[in-house]
Order: sequence, then structure tokens, then C-alpha cells
Amino acid sequence: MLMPAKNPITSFDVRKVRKDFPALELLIRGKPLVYLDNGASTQKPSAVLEAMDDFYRSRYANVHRGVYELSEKATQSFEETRDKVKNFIHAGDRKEIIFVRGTTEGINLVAHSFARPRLQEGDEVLITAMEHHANIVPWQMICAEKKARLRVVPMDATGTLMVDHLDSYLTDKTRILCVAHVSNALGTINPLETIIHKAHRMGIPVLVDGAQAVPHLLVDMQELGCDFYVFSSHKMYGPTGIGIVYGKKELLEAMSPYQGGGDMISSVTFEKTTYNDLPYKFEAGTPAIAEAIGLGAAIDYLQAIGMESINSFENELLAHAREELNKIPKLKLIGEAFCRSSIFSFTIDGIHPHDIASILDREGIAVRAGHHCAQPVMDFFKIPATVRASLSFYNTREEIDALVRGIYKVLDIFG
Amino acid sequence: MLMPAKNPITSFDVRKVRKDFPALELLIRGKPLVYLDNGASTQKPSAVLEAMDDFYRSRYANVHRGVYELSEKATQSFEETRDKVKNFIHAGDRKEIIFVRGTTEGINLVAHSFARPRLQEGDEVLITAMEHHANIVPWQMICAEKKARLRVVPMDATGTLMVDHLDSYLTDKTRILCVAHVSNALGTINPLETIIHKAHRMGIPVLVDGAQAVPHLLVDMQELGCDFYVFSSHKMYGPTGIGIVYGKKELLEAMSPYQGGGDMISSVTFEKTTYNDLPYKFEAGTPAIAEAIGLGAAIDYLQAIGMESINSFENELLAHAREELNKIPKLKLIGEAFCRSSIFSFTIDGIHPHDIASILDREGIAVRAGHHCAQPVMDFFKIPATVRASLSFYNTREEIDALVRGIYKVLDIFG
Amino acid sequence: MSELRELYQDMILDHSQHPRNRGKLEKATHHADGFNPLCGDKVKIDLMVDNGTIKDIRFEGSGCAISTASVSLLTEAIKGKSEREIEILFGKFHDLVTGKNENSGESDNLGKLAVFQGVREFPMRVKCATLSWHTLLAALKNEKKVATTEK
Amino acid sequence: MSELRELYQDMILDHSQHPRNRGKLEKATHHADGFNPLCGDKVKIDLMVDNGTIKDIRFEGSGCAISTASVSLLTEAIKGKSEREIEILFGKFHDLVTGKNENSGESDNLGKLAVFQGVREFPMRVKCATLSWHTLLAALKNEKKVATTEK
Ligand SMILES: Cc1ncc(COP(=O)(O)O)c(C=O)c1O
Ligand SMILES: Cc1ncc(COP(=O)(O)O)c(C=O)c1O
Repeated sequence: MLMPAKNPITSFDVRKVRKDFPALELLIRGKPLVYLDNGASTQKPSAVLEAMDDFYRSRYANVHRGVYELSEKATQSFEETRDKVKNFIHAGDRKEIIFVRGTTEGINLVAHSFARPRLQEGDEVLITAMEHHANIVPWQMICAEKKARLRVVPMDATGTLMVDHLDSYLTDKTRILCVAHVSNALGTINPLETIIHKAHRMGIPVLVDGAQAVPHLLVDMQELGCDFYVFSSHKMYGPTGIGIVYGKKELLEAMSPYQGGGDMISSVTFEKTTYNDLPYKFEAGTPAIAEAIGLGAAIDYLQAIGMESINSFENELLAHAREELNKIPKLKLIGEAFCRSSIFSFTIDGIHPHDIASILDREGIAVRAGHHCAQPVMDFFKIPATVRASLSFYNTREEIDALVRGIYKVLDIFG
Repeated sequence: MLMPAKNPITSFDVRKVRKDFPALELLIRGKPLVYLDNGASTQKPSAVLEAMDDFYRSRYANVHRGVYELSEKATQSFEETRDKVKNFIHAGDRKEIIFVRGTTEGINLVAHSFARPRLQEGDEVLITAMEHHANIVPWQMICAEKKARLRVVPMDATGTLMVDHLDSYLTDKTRILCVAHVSNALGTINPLETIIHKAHRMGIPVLVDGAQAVPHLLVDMQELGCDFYVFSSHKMYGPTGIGIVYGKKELLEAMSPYQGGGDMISSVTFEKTTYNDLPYKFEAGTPAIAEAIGLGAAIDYLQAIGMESINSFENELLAHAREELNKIPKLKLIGEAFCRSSIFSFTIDGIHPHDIASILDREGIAVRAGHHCAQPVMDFFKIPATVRASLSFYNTREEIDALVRGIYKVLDIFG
Repeated sequence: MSELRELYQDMILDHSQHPRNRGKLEKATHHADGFNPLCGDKVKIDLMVDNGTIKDIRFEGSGCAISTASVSLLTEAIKGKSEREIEILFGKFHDLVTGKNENSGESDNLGKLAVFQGVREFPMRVKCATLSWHTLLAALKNEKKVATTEK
Repeated sequence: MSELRELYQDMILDHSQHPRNRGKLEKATHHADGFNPLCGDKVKIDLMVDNGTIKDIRFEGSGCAISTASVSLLTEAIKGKSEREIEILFGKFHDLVTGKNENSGESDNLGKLAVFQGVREFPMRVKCATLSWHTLLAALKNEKKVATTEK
């Protein structure tokens, strides 16, 4: 949310925190890197890199199948991350935590194994106007296959979902509602409690795309009550190559598997195959083992700082950024929802986002220009692209000020 | 193959090579690790670990979407691996190299995007009697869905595919033939040239499961001429979380995408989505970026040693191992095909493989006991499990001798 | 070697090579199948239960020395016992093989089953020692599903 | 700053803010759409080709300063040229913006297009500068597919 924290964090020391991230010391053509593309992916703390490196050097073996000690240790370390994830998002059971490659694969898994078999011709899948392509395309694909209809809950000009209209989109044909917790293009935090409540009243299951929420907010499956929650490690200070699907146990148990192969079966003959129990039913083949170790270390790291501290510090940063940016002539913030996370998109009259980002890059400032894999959001605002700066708790007020100075240079060049 | 190399490798120095692998210095309860489970997964050379660590520390950003320098560098490093893989397996075009999580996901991708839309009721999918579950279950799943028939090319008691009978299995209903290059349970090297020739004569495409071949043999797509070739990084000294599907360009182009999301599209509206070009059409979402860097380093490492040197050294080791093991009373080698890779399975009369592996583990010797994700192979030989030792070029004759001594201890305990 | 000798004690080797109560029960009242996907061990248990206590038991299946000895010794240990008594016994057995209650002397009450004490040094073999117990309890509940040691 | 000034020279800014030959050609003989998925730049090119040479050209679309200036200057540079001449010109232009043939003096023949020399210091902007050329060539071949700068 946009309000400054009530108690400024005294325990949170951004200078100290920055030392944990080797990449923050990089120079870009001689200028210190100002990394403001955290929505795309975050940098990694040494603790994560060391955990993976150490794992490969001293405990590496394939998991689940070895009867020797090294493999047992590897399996334990791997499975520990499942428990860490469970605790981090307050899932009810470790079986509800499925390892996938990332948010995209997670949503595809749910689309394929949950929604697809339940979709009939004429049924509806409901998404929202601010979804990332990862939460659009898989649904388009299965809707096309099943001749189902993809419907879209609209948003208003501030980038706020029109939740008042939600009821008219929830029909007895709706088989699933899919919504981002936080919009990656606009920063909007969606009112999940209301949304999930309305959907569940109609018996409609809800998938939440948590890719942009987990790194910034306290996320609690018990409180949310959603049916599926999906997110990526690489956006939450963990390694690439791994992500999570949380699913309610009853639903996962009733689902058919996704990919076939080793580990997801309990016995195989050429005639008949029996699938394994949860969570393994959904984890075919050798998983991303070292990546799980790294994700575990990232969760430890985040919990040591505390998600509340992270959230309040980021909110302070965001408030500062918005205040300063609002002073810049011709600059327009895209997305003005009241509840926001530390992402902001903007455009400048007459200057294309791509040019802005190129000029900022020469100042060492990494921001994103483009449609942010949310082309429908761009279409809605009738713009080809925006510049997006997305903050992390390791960013500083000085970095925001560097961004502002950079933007003035842009204005200067384009005279 | 089982023949000792003609010219003993002088350039290959296993002592030196072992120093590249930190895990080979581990002690298991005070005893030096003798790692003979390379078929399950290999240890990693420092070069691979350092490449990934360095990437995260000095070049990390998300790929393909950033307009700033850091992201451009990350994208370059990531895409370089595609070229390295292309060269390593002699593919014709970098577009033919698709990044996936591993062999299992790769086979599922081909089953889903290539075979599924081409399968009609009554059609046939042909696999062999020695496939890994990863090359059985995905085909069972789509055959069940499409009411197609899964047929199995038999093998003989030596674990050799009955290629003479192949023609009778190749019918005008066969839509794809799926075969392991090297059997992970038996070590058999299948005569791909003959197999592919026979299938292609009938116009039947061939998928090769190369998981156990790429780490040991020179693999050449131009020579093989197969339509799909799939393998895992973690079995070839690279990191977990990444693997490769090679596919002929014309086939990949004609295929529908696998997962939906970012990167695999070129434009999205709620009404219509246009898919991206190869290879990106099959790479939805943030890929395993650091893992690609690691895989690239693994390929560099293997090429610096040379696959010929690796192959001859491993063949010498295998010959020594088989000679020594054949001397052990009550020990029976399972799989006696003439063309073999450095994997051997065995049983001992009256002693369960699990007990053998436990005892060997106390000697620091890591071997696998079980069905090796090839239950039908076990059923064929009417055994519940085997002990499997699978060699790498970093193993030594002394390690084989330690294995032999370990087996004598087993015999001793079971008196 | 001593840990290995402790694991593979003579009694365990004897029972694994000459398992007792092997076969089927024509008039079984309860039955269950057990399976350990990790190592492929399979066990089938037939029970004759009368008046809440076990009158007879037979097993079939193949497994490693630990799992075969475990089911063989189990068949001897549980005759005449009630479901409740068996649960308590399994609790103690489980603590023994996992190394809980290490010095509590609980194993005294386990009779011959105490021979499995060595398993505690081999965490990966716990499932081998307990598969038959899980299967037995599944049989008592007459569960249709195949019992496994996974939780 | 000098690299940036070199990239955003006055002529580029002028053409990006006041692009020439914008619009449609009623009697176009050739047409193509171009798209750069990375930054969302779009360009549509209409051509009137007569006797193998380009008689007229118009474009529509939105893009960054580099891509807009590129298409605007392109429309001025190619009138009266044949497909072959255009291919040669694009070859030179491509070398210019990618920094190949750095000191070969080739840019002399490029006329106003030489103003894009600064792009060579911005490898990520090469696609912005070349999208219009790819689209033009696609139009000349009357390709149905949307042209992109991806290979
Ligand atoms: C022949 C074969 N195919 C497929 C696989 C599956 O590979 P992965 O687990 O890396 O997906 C393996 C390894 O377990 C294998 O040996
Ligand atoms: C809201 C949202 N959903 C999904 C994704 C896709 O995540 P990934 O690329 O890790 O699969 C992203 C990130 O790009 C995102 O921001």
C-alpha cells in the first residue's frame, strides 16, 4: 500500500543488506549499476549462491532413488525446501507444494491437469484485464481446444480491477477464475479476499498468479483460501529454473498428472501405470535439485530480514519515487490504483519508452521498456509500451534520485 | 563398445581430471567416496560451478526482454549455449535446439506437441522393451487419451533389441518410434542407424532418448538423421534444471506450442495470440538462465577433453570391471549386449540388491539398487531389481577394484 | 564392519533366508498389499481375525533381507494380539528403528523384534523394516489402496 | 553523453518527431507489416513499384525515435531504386549500424543514412534501426508473414 510505514524501520539497514548482493557492486560503463528491473528478475544474495555451490561440491547426487548416503542427504536437502516453502506461504501440508520451472509452467500445469478435463464446450474461464501473458495464453490455448470462452474482468483507468462488476462475470459456466495477486505492469495489488470470497460463493475455484507478490508481501494460504497459488524463485532472490505451484490437497489429489516419467509413477508395466502420491505425481523426472537448495536459502534469507520490514521499506521507497516522478513535466504514471506494490510504469509525452531506457542505461540505470508481457494492458491504455521501474528492498532513495536525474537527461536530449 | 581402445590414451590423465571435480574428494563416514552412480547424475567440474556463480555475480538479469546492457549480456551468454549445444551434437541450425528441464520434459513436449495432434484412434506408437519410464509413460498417457496403441519392440536375453523383427512392428499405423540411444538399465547401445533407416523407409519419425548417450559418445545429428533427440544436462556434468530437445526444423515449425506464456508469443490480445518463431515458440516463461550458462561450461569442458578420449577411457574401465566382476561367484551380469556403454547391472544369487548397495555404501561406494526407472526391464529378466554401477571418465581402475572388494564383503556378511 | 554386523545379525539373515509363515490364507478375513517404490519391495499379507485378535497370518512377497526378516518376525510377533496392541507394538518398533527413545529401554518389550536395533544406523533402511507393519495395519483396516511407507 | 548525442543527432530527432512520407498509398502494389516483439514497435509499409523500381512509398506505425527516424529517412533514400539496389544499400546500412567495416569509408555512399552511425555503440538498438528495412524487403517480396528482426 502507498502509505508510509507507521514506524520507520530502524532494524532495516539497506547499506548492510546491499553488501549481501554481489551484483549490486557492478559498474556499467564505469557507472554504478542502479538495478530497477526487479519485477523481471531479482539479483541473488551470496547466501543463495553459496548454498548451491556448496551443495554441488559436498552433497550432490540425484534425489529420491538412491539407497546410498550421498543421495539420501541430497534428497533431504531437496525436500527441506518443500517444508520451507510450505512454512513461508503458510500452506497446510507439504504435499501441497509442487516444484515446477516457474510461474509460467505452474499455470500451464493447472490449466492442463485441473481445468482442461473439467472444461466443456460453452464453459467459461475468467481472467482479468491486467494479467501477464503467462496467465492469458495457457487459458486461451485450452479454451480454443475445448471451445470454451475466455472472459475478462475489466479494470478502470487507474488500473484498478472493477470488482463491483465481478458478480456479473461469475456465472454457472465459470470453471476457474485466474487473477494476479500483484500486476507486473501496473503494480496494482488486487483485493484477493473479496475476489476469492465472491468466486467461492459460486463454487468457482481461484488460481492466483503470485509472481509479483511473494517477493514483497506476506503471503498466507490459510488467510487467502485460494485454490492454487503460483510463483517463481528467480523473482524472489532465488535461482532461475524453479518455481512453485501451491494447490489444495483435495484438488491436487483429484487431478490427473501433468508430465509422465520417472518419480511420478509408483509402478509401470507396458499395460498399466500407477501414479505416485502427492506431491510426486506432478514431478516427473529429475527435478531442479540445486535450484531447490537455492530457493530454500532465499527463503531463509527473506525470513531473516522479515517480510514486514521488506514491505515497509519498499513502500517508503515507492512513496518517495512517486512523489519525485510526479514533479517531472510531461511524465505520466500509468496505473494509479490505491493499493500498490513497488512497481511503477510511466510514459513521457513524445518520447518512446525504448529511447528513455537506452539513455538511462548509459547512466547505469536498468529499467525495462516494453509491454512487460502484458500487451492487453498496453492496448487498454492505448500506448505501445511503458518504462517500468520495479523496486526491491535493496534499492535506495539515492537510486531513485539517480533515476530522476536520468529522466531529466532524457528530457534534455529530446529538447 | 566393449573392445579395449587400440591406442591406450596417453593424453588422458584421470588423476588430473579428478582434481576438476570437488565432490570426488568427499569422504563418506571416513572413507573416500567411490561414485559409481553416474547414470543417475554426474558430479560437476569446478568450471561449471564457477561459470554459474560468476554469471550470477556479474552478469545476471532476465533474458530476451531487457533493453539495458546487463540484460543484453545475460541474453548473449544464454544464447551462446544454444550455439554450443548445436555444435556439440552437430545440429543443422540453432533454432533446432530447445531448452527444457530435462529428458523427461523433452519427451513430454514431443509427445504433446508433435505426436498428440497426429494420433488417431487405432494408430500406434512404437517404443522398445528397454525404455526408461520417461520414454514409456508419456506415450502411455497420450495413447490412452487418443485410443492409440502402444507397441513394444522386444529384446533378447542378452538385452539386445531384436532389430530383425523391427519391420513387423513398423506398420502404416505407426506414428512415431521412440528408442533409447543407450539403455540406462543395461548399458546396451542400440543400432540407431539401422533402426532409423528402417523407420524412415516407412516415413515414420524417430525420437531418440539420448540421456545416457550424450555424456559418453560422440553424438551427431547429421549422421543419425533422427527427428528428435532429447537429453539432460545433469547427466553430462552440467547443472540440474535444464535439458535439450533437438528437433528437425521443419517438424518443429509445423508443431503447435507446448506451454503458453511470455517469450513464446509474438503478440497477444484477448482475442488472438500469435506465436513466436523457433526456438522461442517452445520456451514459454523465464527459462533456466544460469543453468544454460552452466551447461555451456560443461560442453566446453567435455570438448576440451574430447569425447573420443572419454569414450576410449571409459571402455577400458568397463572392460576391466566386467572382467573382474565375472570372477565373482554367484554374481550375474544383467545385460550382455555386444555394443555397450559404461553401465553394468548385476545381481547376486540370494542377496537382494538393496542389501548389496547398503553394504557398499558403508565402504563409501555409491551404486544404485532398484529398477532404475525401467520396471519393464526388471519384469523381463524376472528380477525385482539390480545393482547398477555406471562409470564416468573420472572413475579409476582402483575404484573398480574397491567395488570388487566391497562385493566380497557382501558375500562374507551373507556367508 | 560392526554396524553392518549389527544390521545383519544372524537372526535377521536366518529369517530373511528362511522366512516363517510364508504363503496364503485360504480363509483370510483381511488382506493388504504393500509396496516400496524406492526399491521395488512388495509384500502381501493375509490375516484371519477373530473377535478382534489375530488368529493367523501369512505373507507373500519379495524384498531385501531387512524387509523379509521384518515381515517374517512380524508374523511371529503379532499372533493373538489385538489391533490396539499391534499399534502400540509398531510404535515401539518404529521408535527402535528410527533411533527415537534411544536409551529408554523400550526395546525390552519388543522381544525378538529388538534384533532390528541396528537399522537406526541406516536411516535409508527404515522403510524396509517398516513396510510390513504399514501393510499389516492397512490389512487390519482392510484398506483397498496399496500401502506404502510414504507419508 | 557524447555517445548519446551521437545517437540522437538532430536529424534523427527531427525525423522522429516529423517523419516524412507518413500515410497510406491508395494504389499500393506491395505491402508488408513489421513488428519488433521486444519493444512493440510496429511499422506498415505501402509501396508502388513500377518496372522494377520504387515509384512511391508510405509508412504507418509507431516506434522509438530510432525506428521512426529510420523508416522516415528510408522512405527518402529508396525512391527510384530497384530491389537489387535496395539490398545493396541495406547491406551497407546494416554494416554501419552493427559497426562492421568500421573504417572502410562505406558510409560515404549512404548519404543521410550515415546519421545512424551512432547506433553501433548501442547494439540493442540495431533492431530499431533495421526493422523498417526488413519490412521494406518483405514488402518487395510481398511476403504475407509479419516481418521481424529476429533471425
Ligand atoms: C535413458 C534415460 N531416459 C530418461 C531419463 C530421465 O532423465 P531426467 O530425469 O533427467 O528427465 C533418464 C535418467 O534418469 C535415462 O537414463
Ligand atoms: C505477474 C507475472 N506472472 C507470471 C510471470 C512469469 O513468470 P516466469 O517467467 O518466471 O514463468 C511474471 C514474470 O515475468 C509475472 O510478473
